[in-house]
Amino acid sequence: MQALTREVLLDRAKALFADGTVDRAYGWKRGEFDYDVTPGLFRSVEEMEKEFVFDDFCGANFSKYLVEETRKGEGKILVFLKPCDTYSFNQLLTEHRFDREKVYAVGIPCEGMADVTKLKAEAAEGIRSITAEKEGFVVHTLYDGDKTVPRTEGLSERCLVCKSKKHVAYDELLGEDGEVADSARFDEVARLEAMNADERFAFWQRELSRCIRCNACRDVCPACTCETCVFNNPNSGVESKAPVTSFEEQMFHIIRAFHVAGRCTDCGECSRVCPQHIPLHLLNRKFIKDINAFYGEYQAGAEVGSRAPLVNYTTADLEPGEAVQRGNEHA
Amino acid sequence: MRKIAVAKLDALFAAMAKTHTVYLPADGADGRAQYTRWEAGVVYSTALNTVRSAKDFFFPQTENLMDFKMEGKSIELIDTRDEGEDFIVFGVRACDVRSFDVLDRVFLAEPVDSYYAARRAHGVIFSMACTRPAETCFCKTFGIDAAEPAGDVACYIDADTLYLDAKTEKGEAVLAALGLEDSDTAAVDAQKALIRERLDALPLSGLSAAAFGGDKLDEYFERPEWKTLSETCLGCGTCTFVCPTCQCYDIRDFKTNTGVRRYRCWDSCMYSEFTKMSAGQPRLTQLERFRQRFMHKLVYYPANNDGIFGCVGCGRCLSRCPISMNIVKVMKTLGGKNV
Amino acid sequence: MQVTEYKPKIVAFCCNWCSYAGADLAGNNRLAYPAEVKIIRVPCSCRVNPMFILRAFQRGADGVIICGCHPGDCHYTSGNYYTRRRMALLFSMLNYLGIEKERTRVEWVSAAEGAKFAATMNDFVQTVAALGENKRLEDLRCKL
Amino acid sequence: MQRIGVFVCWCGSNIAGTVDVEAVSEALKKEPGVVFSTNYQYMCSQAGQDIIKNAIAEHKLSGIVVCSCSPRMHETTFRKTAAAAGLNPYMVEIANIREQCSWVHKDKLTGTEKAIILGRTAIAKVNLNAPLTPGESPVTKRALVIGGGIAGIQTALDIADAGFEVDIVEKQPTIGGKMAQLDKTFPTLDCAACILTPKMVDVAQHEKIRIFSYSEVESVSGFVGNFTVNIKKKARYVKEDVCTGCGLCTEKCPQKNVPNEFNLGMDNRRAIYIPFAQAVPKVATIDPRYCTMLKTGKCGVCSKVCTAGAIDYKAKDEYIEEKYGAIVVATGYNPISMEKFDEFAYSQSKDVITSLEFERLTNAAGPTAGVLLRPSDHKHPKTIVFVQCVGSRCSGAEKGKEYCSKICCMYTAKHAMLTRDKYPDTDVYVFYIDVRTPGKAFDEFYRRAVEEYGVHYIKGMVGKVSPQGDKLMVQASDLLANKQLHIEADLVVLAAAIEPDASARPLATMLTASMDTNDFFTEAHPKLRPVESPTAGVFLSGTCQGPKDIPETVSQAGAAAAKVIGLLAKDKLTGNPCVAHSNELMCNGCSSCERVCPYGAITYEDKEFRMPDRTTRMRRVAKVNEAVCQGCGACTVACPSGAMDLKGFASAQIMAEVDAICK
Repeated sequence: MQALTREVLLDRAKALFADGTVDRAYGWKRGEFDYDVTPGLFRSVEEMEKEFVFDDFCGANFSKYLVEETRKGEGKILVFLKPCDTYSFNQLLTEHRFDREKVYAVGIPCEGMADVTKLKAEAAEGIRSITAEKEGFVVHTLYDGDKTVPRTEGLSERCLVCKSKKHVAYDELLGEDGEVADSARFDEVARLEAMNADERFAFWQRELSRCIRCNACRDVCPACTCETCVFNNPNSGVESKAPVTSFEEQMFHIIRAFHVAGRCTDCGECSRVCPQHIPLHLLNRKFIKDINAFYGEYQAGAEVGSRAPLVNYTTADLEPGEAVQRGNEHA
Repeated sequence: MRKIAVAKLDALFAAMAKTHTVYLPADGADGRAQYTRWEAGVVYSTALNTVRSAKDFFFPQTENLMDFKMEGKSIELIDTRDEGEDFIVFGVRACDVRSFDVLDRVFLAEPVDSYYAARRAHGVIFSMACTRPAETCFCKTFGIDAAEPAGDVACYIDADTLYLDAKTEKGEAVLAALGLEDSDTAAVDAQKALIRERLDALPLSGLSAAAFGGDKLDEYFERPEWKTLSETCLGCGTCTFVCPTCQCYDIRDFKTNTGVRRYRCWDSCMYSEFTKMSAGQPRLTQLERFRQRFMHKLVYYPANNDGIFGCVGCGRCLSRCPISMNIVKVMKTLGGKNV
Repeated sequence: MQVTEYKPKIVAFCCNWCSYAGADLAGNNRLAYPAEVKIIRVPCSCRVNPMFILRAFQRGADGVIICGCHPGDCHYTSGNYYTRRRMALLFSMLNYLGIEKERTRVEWVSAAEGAKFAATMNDFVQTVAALGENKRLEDLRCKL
Repeated sequence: MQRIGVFVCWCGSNIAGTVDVEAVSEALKKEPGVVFSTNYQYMCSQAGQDIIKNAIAEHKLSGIVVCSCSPRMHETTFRKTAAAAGLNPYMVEIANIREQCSWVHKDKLTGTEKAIILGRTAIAKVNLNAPLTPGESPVTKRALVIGGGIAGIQTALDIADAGFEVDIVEKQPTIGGKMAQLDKTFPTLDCAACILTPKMVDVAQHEKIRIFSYSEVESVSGFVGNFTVNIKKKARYVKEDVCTGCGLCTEKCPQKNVPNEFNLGMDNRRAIYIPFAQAVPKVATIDPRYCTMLKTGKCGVCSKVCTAGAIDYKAKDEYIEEKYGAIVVATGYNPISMEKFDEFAYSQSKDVITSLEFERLTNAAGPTAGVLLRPSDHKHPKTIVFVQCVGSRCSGAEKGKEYCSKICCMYTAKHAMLTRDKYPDTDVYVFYIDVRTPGKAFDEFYRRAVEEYGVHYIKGMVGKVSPQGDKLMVQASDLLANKQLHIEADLVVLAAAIEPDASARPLATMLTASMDTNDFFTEAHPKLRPVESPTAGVFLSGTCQGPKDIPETVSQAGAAAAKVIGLLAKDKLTGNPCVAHSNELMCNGCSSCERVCPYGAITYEDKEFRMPDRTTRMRRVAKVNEAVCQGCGACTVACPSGAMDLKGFASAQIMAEVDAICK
């Protein structure tokens, strides 16, 4: 259950359309079922009244859409930003990827978003509807009656280890702002670090071998906004449309993670959208964990204009050999 | 019709494996079903469907076509096709079985794709009826009966028995060799009735494709709704790659240490780099690319293939699309009340 | 059956100003190191893209070493500092993926350190040889 | 497809002894693109070069690979050879089969195999080479010197003497800097003013030098040879060209209580003032913070007494835009604030002073006319304690600086010696951590202070200074005697650390010149290019680069001038063609490249692009200034999209080399 209802957001959007502050709005659109909410661009209050929703299935982060959309038209775009979305928003601003003046950002609190795959797995196939109740998500199944999934089991992994309920960017805030959380998000990385190299290799082979190179992780990633991705560029030497060999699977994911290292806000969209459920966030979080350990705590997107760790240095930085050693040790 | 106790499935697979390589859905490390090569210990998954479709068996994501070996300044061509082995794909759902027809009409039409044809000739399909279709299923929309799956052998599982019904000579030949017990059809008939009842009760059971078809190009091509439908499309290839009927591929060369390996791999019309050629990509915007995919399933494919739709209603794109956009939403938006 | 001694393939990226000159000095002083080491000259160690390193492994390298000026002595003042961060993170990631950490190395070798260059290469080749062939980051197509 | 020629050198037996050169040239003949391959005894000899030239002509070669010694040895030679035969010199690649092959391997089979691979690698690279032409840019033959202290003065004079125009920008009303405030200079004890002021006059009279005093640099654009600088001339409310410097106004001004910064606030000046008698330019300046006329509109005394009619209360800041070929930073230093060092009671007692204040107290032109009197009661101090390293060599740097300020040991010895010389009845103590006196005649100087003048040098730090009545109780430890000392002092002099002037940081940003963590400018190379900043065309003079004394400053100033002269003597600058290049179609404008560029060679512009769907849109894209880029390649890796590449060391070329090696 979210702290704010659809109506609160809708009323605010109506007012912003009405007073001319914005002429279009990014919001979540009702789907076919309860859970398949689509991110959408609304051009009028009427459209919003008809299709806008806000509930536990509104995980999509709109920040990346702003890169293209702000280049169109003169008016401002309303965008609803959950706390984690604001980090992506700032990071894109740091990289000059969109014009802040073209956006009206409304921060909204977030109580965590559901992971549909988990709900489906918990409740077997055949979902008639899902309702969010106090005790958790109640899944009304087609064949097995109602099943209740406790909220802590039905939320997305990224929400269970939410790093911040604080908004770091907005023009106005609806509801209460939260705090940066003391998150357990690196526990899983540490678990992997504790394994020996063979185990880690086996783990990643198992995970990455499922990759079908659909590029969903990249295409949804708010840090991956390259005009032309190296994996699409025939002259880059790494272009490929399919993971032909296990090397290409590794290459794609290593380079993608490296390219967003220090820029990744850990929004978790990559893992959310992976059709093969590869825990891609564990790659990004490894970089974040290392950066924090080697170069001091750094949260991408926490402030606009900050210098990312990979375009920075100190004369006393640790040596690569030491880094690998320490990467093993924090386990 | 033949039968075998579910408890003896392993023995059945072992018997099949004597003459064929056997693939069946099994739950992977991530808890989701994928087609897996059977060997002792691999357990048949009762999951409704696999994440990836069964088209992989005939049209794999990558396939080597030939090698060029270069020595100094000379070039030698090497055919890399292997003989292939007979194989059984067990547990294919009705929707995926239909997808083979959709692919056949493309790859087996003249000029025949010999790589595809070879795989097809080696494969035996054991389909499986769907006793628990999901809310995302809409095979009925395209005239598929999940209670009566096609294939070489149609299978049904009730509480503790697997029923096998040969549908083709190929299927009969395989079954005959397995020496199974004969069975009457009573249990299967009862299950078919139950399945049909359940199919009718699905949320998408009323979805109709009547508003679409080969003659609808003019009606839909310029529709303004394409803009809003495609606006937040990420342009990834998820829908394409999990789709059992998407058949586009790109032919590429990989520089090896001694020459070049020519292979083909799936491509997606959703990609901005779709089969990029010297002339560039003909569909310049995501709107055009998005439209292409759905128009192809609902209009272009039927136009060229006796009215058969290019979608089989398996529902994979409904559950996998990162932004939850899918063919059902497209059909409903464009078709309005007629859908 | 003929038994051939396993010889690892080693790619060494050397910056033009220090390490490449260090390698030259090793040559001037006739300080031997294994022929498996092949050097690629780059203007600065910061020119080395992680993609080059992965490319080397893909193509059959068993070890990749990057040599640059000592921190503080970079011809371009700061290049090797960036190298140090990039490679620290990259190597840590490779290790996290279960790829043998001994296959990658960064070493600072000045133009005066011919002996260090030769010693480093001897040691690196020995270390990589002990690991055997690179299997975890190879692309079998390349060995066709 | 290239037409490549391969030339394998024997280097006598240097290569041919361990490498079968014939086999190498034969093997390389089979490589793609190779149309000619040969070997010869000495490729670098005239005859060898002729083989190359002839082959280029005969086989219409588009690229050549020379398998020979290190490119560090003969790359230039063979590039010239190629150029002489009409081939672009950057179509030459060297396979180093001597230093990195024949000299380090003994077995001929091994050596030959490796030489073939190295040759193949160079061929793979040259297959992707493109002809490169170094860029040229004109040079504006004028230099800007920022800062008019001894460093700036010396640099300006040297440049001007070589015949080039120089402008000096000085933020104070006069040039002269810190040296003008000093009394005597170590180790020769000549009077600072006596040696500095003639130079100031030289500057003023030099026909090639313009002084923009009371001025600051507002903005800098452009690059080496072509800087455009905007200079703000602050309103001084006195017409510079009219004022005769008679000084009458500075005597008549009724606003008498303005702390005199030249004497470090130890006496007062008027609201209209000339900093000191030998100021250059010798022109009065009105301090708007204190001038009654400017503040209230009532007064006008100076205007009335000025017979020249130089006063202009309505003056405004003026902005001047000028072009320069080179910029010299000479922004100097300041003693650090003593705020954080309250244990020395600097803020509690007037008789705790800094060394620079001590200079003024002993200077004949200072507040006491050179007589050493305590600031509090104007009595002769009988016991003086000098404390060294106040704020220097601090670990952790929370309070002070980690570095050694370098000049304090010597000036403290000077102060101690001069005090004992003039006032032999004075007890002088110097507390030190170490006495550092490397320098010509420096240690002798210090020893004279100890041995001839009887200064008490005590190894140890002062822990606390507490004012008690008219005395200063100094608590200190003597580390050598291992005992605590309590000294009743009349005057305590603190050798405050020095730090770069506060104006340096914003200036560095304007110049895209890098700084270290202490805000000293970074040199292009600590050993080999100590007076150049990494930013081409920006040079460093004096203490802006690090603490140094006057002789060192003057030598560095001269060195910087020599570099500037070398630059300005050229009509055109020829760049290194192996520079970064951004493919603007792929550039995201994200600024990653700019952030890692040590030279500030990357800027951004908004550019309109035609999109695939035939619409247009504005995008921010990176632009590399080829005259400034030095070709390190840091940007190419920082760039996630691969838009940034390096000519001559392109990603595709390096990957081709990797492929060739791993084959």
